[in-house]
Amino acid sequence: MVEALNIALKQEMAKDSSVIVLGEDVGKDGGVFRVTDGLWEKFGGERVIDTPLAESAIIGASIGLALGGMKPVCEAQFDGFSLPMLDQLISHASRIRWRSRGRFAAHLVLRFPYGGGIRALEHHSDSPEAYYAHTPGLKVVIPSSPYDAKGLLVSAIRDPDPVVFMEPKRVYRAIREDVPETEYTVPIGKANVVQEGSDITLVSWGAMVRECKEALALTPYSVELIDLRTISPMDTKTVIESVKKTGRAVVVQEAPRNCSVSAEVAATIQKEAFLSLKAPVKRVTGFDTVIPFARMEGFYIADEKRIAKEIEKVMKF
Amino acid sequence: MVEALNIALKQEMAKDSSVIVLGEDVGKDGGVFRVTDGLWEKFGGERVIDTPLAESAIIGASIGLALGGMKPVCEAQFDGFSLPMLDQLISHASRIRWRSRGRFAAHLVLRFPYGGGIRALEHHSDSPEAYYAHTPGLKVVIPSSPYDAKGLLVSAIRDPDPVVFMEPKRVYRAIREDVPETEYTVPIGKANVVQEGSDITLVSWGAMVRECKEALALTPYSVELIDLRTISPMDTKTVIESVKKTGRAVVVQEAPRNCSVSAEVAATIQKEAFLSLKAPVKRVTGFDTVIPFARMEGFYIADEKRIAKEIEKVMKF
Amino acid sequence: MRKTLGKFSVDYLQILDEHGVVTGVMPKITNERIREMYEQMVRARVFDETALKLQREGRIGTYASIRGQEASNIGTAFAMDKEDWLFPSFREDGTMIARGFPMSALLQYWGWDERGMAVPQDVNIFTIAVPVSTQIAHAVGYAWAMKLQKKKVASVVYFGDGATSKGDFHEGLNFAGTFALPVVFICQNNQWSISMPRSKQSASETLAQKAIAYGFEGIQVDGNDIFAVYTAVRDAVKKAKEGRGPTLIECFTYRMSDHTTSDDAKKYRDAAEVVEWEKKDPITRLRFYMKQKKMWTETYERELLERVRKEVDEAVRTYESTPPADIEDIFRYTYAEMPPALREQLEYLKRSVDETKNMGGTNG
Amino acid sequence: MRKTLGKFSVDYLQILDEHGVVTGVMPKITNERIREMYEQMVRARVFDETALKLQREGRIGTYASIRGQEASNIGTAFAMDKEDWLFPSFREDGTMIARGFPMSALLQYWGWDERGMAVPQDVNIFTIAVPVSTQIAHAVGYAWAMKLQKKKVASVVYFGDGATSKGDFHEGLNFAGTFALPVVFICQNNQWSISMPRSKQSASETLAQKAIAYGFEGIQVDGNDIFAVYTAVRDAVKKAKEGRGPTLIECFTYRMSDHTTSDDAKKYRDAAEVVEWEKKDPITRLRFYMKQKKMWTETYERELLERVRKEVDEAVRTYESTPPADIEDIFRYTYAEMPPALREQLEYLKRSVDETKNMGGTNG
Ligand SMILES: Cc1ncc(C[n+]2csc(CCOP(=O)(O)OP(=O)(O)O)c2C)c(N)n1
Ligand SMILES: Cc1ncc(C[n+]2csc(CCOP(=O)(O)OP(=O)(O)O)c2C)c(N)n1
Ligand SMILES: [Mg+2]
Ligand SMILES: [Mg+2]
Repeated sequence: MVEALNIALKQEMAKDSSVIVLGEDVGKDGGVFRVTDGLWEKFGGERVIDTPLAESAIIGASIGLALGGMKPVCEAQFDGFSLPMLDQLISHASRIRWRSRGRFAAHLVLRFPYGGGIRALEHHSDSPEAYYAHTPGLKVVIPSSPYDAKGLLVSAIRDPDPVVFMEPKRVYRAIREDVPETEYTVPIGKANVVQEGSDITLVSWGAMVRECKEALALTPYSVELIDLRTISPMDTKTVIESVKKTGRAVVVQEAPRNCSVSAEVAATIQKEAFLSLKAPVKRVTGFDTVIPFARMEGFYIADEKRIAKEIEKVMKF
Repeated sequence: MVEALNIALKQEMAKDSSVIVLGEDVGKDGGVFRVTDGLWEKFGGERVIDTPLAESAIIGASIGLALGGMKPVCEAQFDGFSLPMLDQLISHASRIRWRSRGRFAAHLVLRFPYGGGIRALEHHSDSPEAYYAHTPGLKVVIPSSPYDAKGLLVSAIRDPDPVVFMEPKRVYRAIREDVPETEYTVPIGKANVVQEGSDITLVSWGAMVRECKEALALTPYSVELIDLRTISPMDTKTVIESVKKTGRAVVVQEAPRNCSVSAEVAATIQKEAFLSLKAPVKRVTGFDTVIPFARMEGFYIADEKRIAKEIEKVMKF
Repeated sequence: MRKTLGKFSVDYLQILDEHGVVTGVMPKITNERIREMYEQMVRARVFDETALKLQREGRIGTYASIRGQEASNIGTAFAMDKEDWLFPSFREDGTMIARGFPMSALLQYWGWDERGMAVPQDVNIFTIAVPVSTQIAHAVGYAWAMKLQKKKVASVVYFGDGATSKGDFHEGLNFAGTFALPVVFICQNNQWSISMPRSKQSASETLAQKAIAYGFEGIQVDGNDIFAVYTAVRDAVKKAKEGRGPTLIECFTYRMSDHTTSDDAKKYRDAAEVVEWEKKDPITRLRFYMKQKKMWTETYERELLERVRKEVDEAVRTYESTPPADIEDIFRYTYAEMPPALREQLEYLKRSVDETKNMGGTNG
Repeated sequence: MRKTLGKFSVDYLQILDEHGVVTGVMPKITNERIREMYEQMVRARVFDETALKLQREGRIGTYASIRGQEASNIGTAFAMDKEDWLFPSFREDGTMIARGFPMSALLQYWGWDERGMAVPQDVNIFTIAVPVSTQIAHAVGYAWAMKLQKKKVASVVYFGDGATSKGDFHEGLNFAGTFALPVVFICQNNQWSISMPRSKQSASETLAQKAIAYGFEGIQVDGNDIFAVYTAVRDAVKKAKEGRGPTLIECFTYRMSDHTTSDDAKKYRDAAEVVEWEKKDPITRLRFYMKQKKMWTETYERELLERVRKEVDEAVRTYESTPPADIEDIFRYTYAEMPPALREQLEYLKRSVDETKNMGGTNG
């Protein structure tokens, strides 16, 4: 996935000279995960910019850069370090179009690696998508595969609205697949039916899609697996139609549960597919605690077995 | 409610010398809504502290103050200005007990006025409770009446965990009721059944409880009205038991809908009271936009009529 | 071994003292231009007085008065070139008006109607920033874009004394210094941040010296002296466009009114202090000067006031005759294109307004 | 009128140069104490080398080496009194060990086990802060509490050169200055913030001069000279406790290793630079001094190394023989008392682990 993202950036930068990349260590170093590797050499220090260590200013300046006609793709180094950006994101990036009645807009992308599973330090394993998804005016996009990563990042860079692009670092290198060299986009706002099925709908996004796929092998049921791809604004239609067909749903996420994206999915399903539901929508989520360090992390992040088990329970409800 | 909060602060400060108040303009000025009025005169500048204009440092220093044995009650001047505090709240206040395996704790309260309906400027009318509720380790408390405000604030000040105490500014002065002079507490973590009923459960919190109460007069049904009081960790038991009895539920909030507290309530109800549900849980919420200025705000915040109408629709489902 | 690594200093500039006496080097501006400056200051004051009156009458909402800060407001406007961009906080109505922002739109903004912030296309002003200090990064980013595009355009950003305490101030100025960006930072030090006096905001003797932390120049100017403000900002704008980096300008001025119309300064501020500053009024001062130079007569003043009042009254009429927005306006600008979920919410709201219309109550 | 409002300067302190020659005023410390300093520096180095080795062998996780920064790490530890509090960032293992933090617990922390951060009751150290600069406000708040309680206790807080760019740095130092709090701010300027050289972090000539913005003293010291570090911190701690406010100390030092074990400095850093700094090694330098003073012999060194290695090996054994945590440990410290919702989640997890035990796969 790292490579796919890298190619997307390279292609968009080559195509559109207003696209610039900025963040901590994105230049010579190529980013701590090497997503921006080679960009500095190719496009120079004016378009691939190492900034001082100040996340709030990175996003704040990106807003100004966007006003000035650039298309900044800025990076937070890790999930936990996107939090100092929340004020500028919520107070400004998400609202500038609204506040100026369409006169100004924050055409920018904030990308960052998120989630656990890489045996990282504290504040390096969080899944904060709900904070962003709760914020009107932001788009929140999370790819689950290299193919999607490339196509969605291109769409994000071209999107006139501020896009929070979260990269599941656990599958940065774990999932390998051939990605077309040629330019393509994957549309923002559309969920992906990964596998069709008739017994139960399984909804997920990001790295957990991998665990969901693995769970398919552990369950005898015909599962329809939906990868949300865009967390907000959500493609509820695809989800609802699926559940209307299957009558059952499990939502899988890595993030803590309380007021999370899975809550929105469950609340929406029960509202819109009520009469089709044969069992309550089940949420398989992280717990409402800090995600533990690597030694205990495996208990926190649901694995394919836990997912398969929950599918079974919902089927047997 | 302003007076009730003021008395709570005075009583707790008189009782426990480690309780201090800090924030912007909380001293001589008594706070922009006068919640801390008279405290500076009574307890002096060492315990009622005007700080420089820096929200992140207010909460960050409060963490340090708590470590040093104080019980800081700090203030953000408005909802929108609690956002610069998110990083310190999420990265530290909420996690310090967890990270230090119980050695350290952030015994502090962050209080701020929130919500619309006072014809305020931009960033002065937001309802950001979901950001806080999604954060494990924080407690989120919202009173709806002067009586509760006093009792809950006292509980919050005594609570060893970090409490985000959000004050519905719309009813700061709008709701008047006699509040006992004597000391009392209202427990954190317990919802309040405002009115019992048998047809439908109406769940809300904060200022919207007033609109819900008003809606009761507009509807012929027997409504059980629940005021959550504590948003997180939520008293789901009271809600679930009620819905098991009534079979129907409407959740009312002022905040935008996506990934909000109402989503959590709806998701929980459908899961835990599935077999009792006669209709989908309905959410009556703010929209996924910025809350508009006063001229249009009345369309954004649900009024008693909209609530009554939705109750009717759920009853007729 | 103990040695001195670096030495720094911070200067103060005044050109016109409070008696209207020239104490420094006058900028090279024509009398015509001085008269325009005076006129804009008067316009700002009349607008301000009108806004305060409208607020008292419930015709607009909470308003932040600029009284006493007209020189800081207007000096900057004149020091900027047409192509430069202004990033205001919420106490620069004067600057905005002088730079072409319609007064009626400003009233609309303060009058509970977000449509007032639809900045006209030919006006290089960014939306008013209410969250203190947050606009600084925007100005920095804009300047950065200009630098990258090799355009000779400067960003000029306003903020208060209280704003210097926020992290956004620090991060923004550090970015500007590091990348040598064409930004002019204007701190209107009006001595108060709501109830906090300047002395309690920071232990630094001046706010201008904070620039030392970022490796560029800071200067304090008499913020009630429009010539000093003009000179400092003009120099800074020139320097910015010549690629010589940012400047921090502390305009030492005074907030004559309450913080906003929701505030009551009597609660925390000594009335005597206000009386002292009254003597330093920026408009009176320029009038003294113009009188000496025979550029001011009672007739001129009368005609000017009359003209400006008419304009302002006209703006009030325009504001008050603006038809209300439609419901869709709440949803319209959240995204470039309205996503299905939002469209549904809009349709729901329309339905709901309809359904509840005849139930009596507060809405619709 | 243009006049100078204020003049400022920033000093540099060195006592022991890179050849071990005393170039300044030695602090008043016994030879015994100097030997303890040396010992702690050696301990820090041995711990560091061991940690790097463990990381390479997959026995601990990502680790941030302190090599080259031992003087800055240890000088401070000796300059603090028992009752003072240390607020570390993530590159002060030496300081923490010298102040009594168990090495085995540190290894546990870097070894994917949060129980390592359960700071022992009698150790006045706050948890390691990974989000850069965030610990500054905590130190400030702690110092504030001490001041309010009229206790003579100082906070000493560490951060890097990169950290000075963050808003938290600014807000924290400004609070400390405004309230004249007993805090010592120690910036370990190791010239790099991952791949960003100091020169690109800020246009300010020194980091010490940033204190001018807050109205208190900043000083740069040779951070590889333990006597300079000790002297500056000692003075600052004394000043703090005497109620004379905070100090910013920039320890001019160097990160000899990669940023962390996840980093590869070769990608962005010239090897020649590292070679240059090698000559300024803080341990070698003190050894030169001690040799001159006849405080150091080969035998002493050998015995010392042997002893320290044994201790570190013992710590590794303790760490590696620690039994795993139970599942409840994930939930236990989220709140003082586990709320019902969390208890349900715990019960669910226990059940789930049970139910899936025999399904094969990665968990349990
Ligand atoms: C981040 C933030 N915190 C708090 C407020 C509330 N508030 C509005 S203006 C103000 C004081 C600002 O003082 P200063 O920067 O000196 O500007 P002035 O109002 O004097 O022009 C405060 C605290 C705000 N708007 N934004
Ligand atoms: C807020 C935040 N942003 C980014 C990071 C990732 N990160 C870890 S250390 C570091 C560089 C820190 O440099 P410096 O302050 O000089 O300390 P040093 O590592 O050199 O000791 C960065 C960017 C972080 N930990 N916290
Ligand atoms: Mg001010
Ligand atoms: Mg460094």
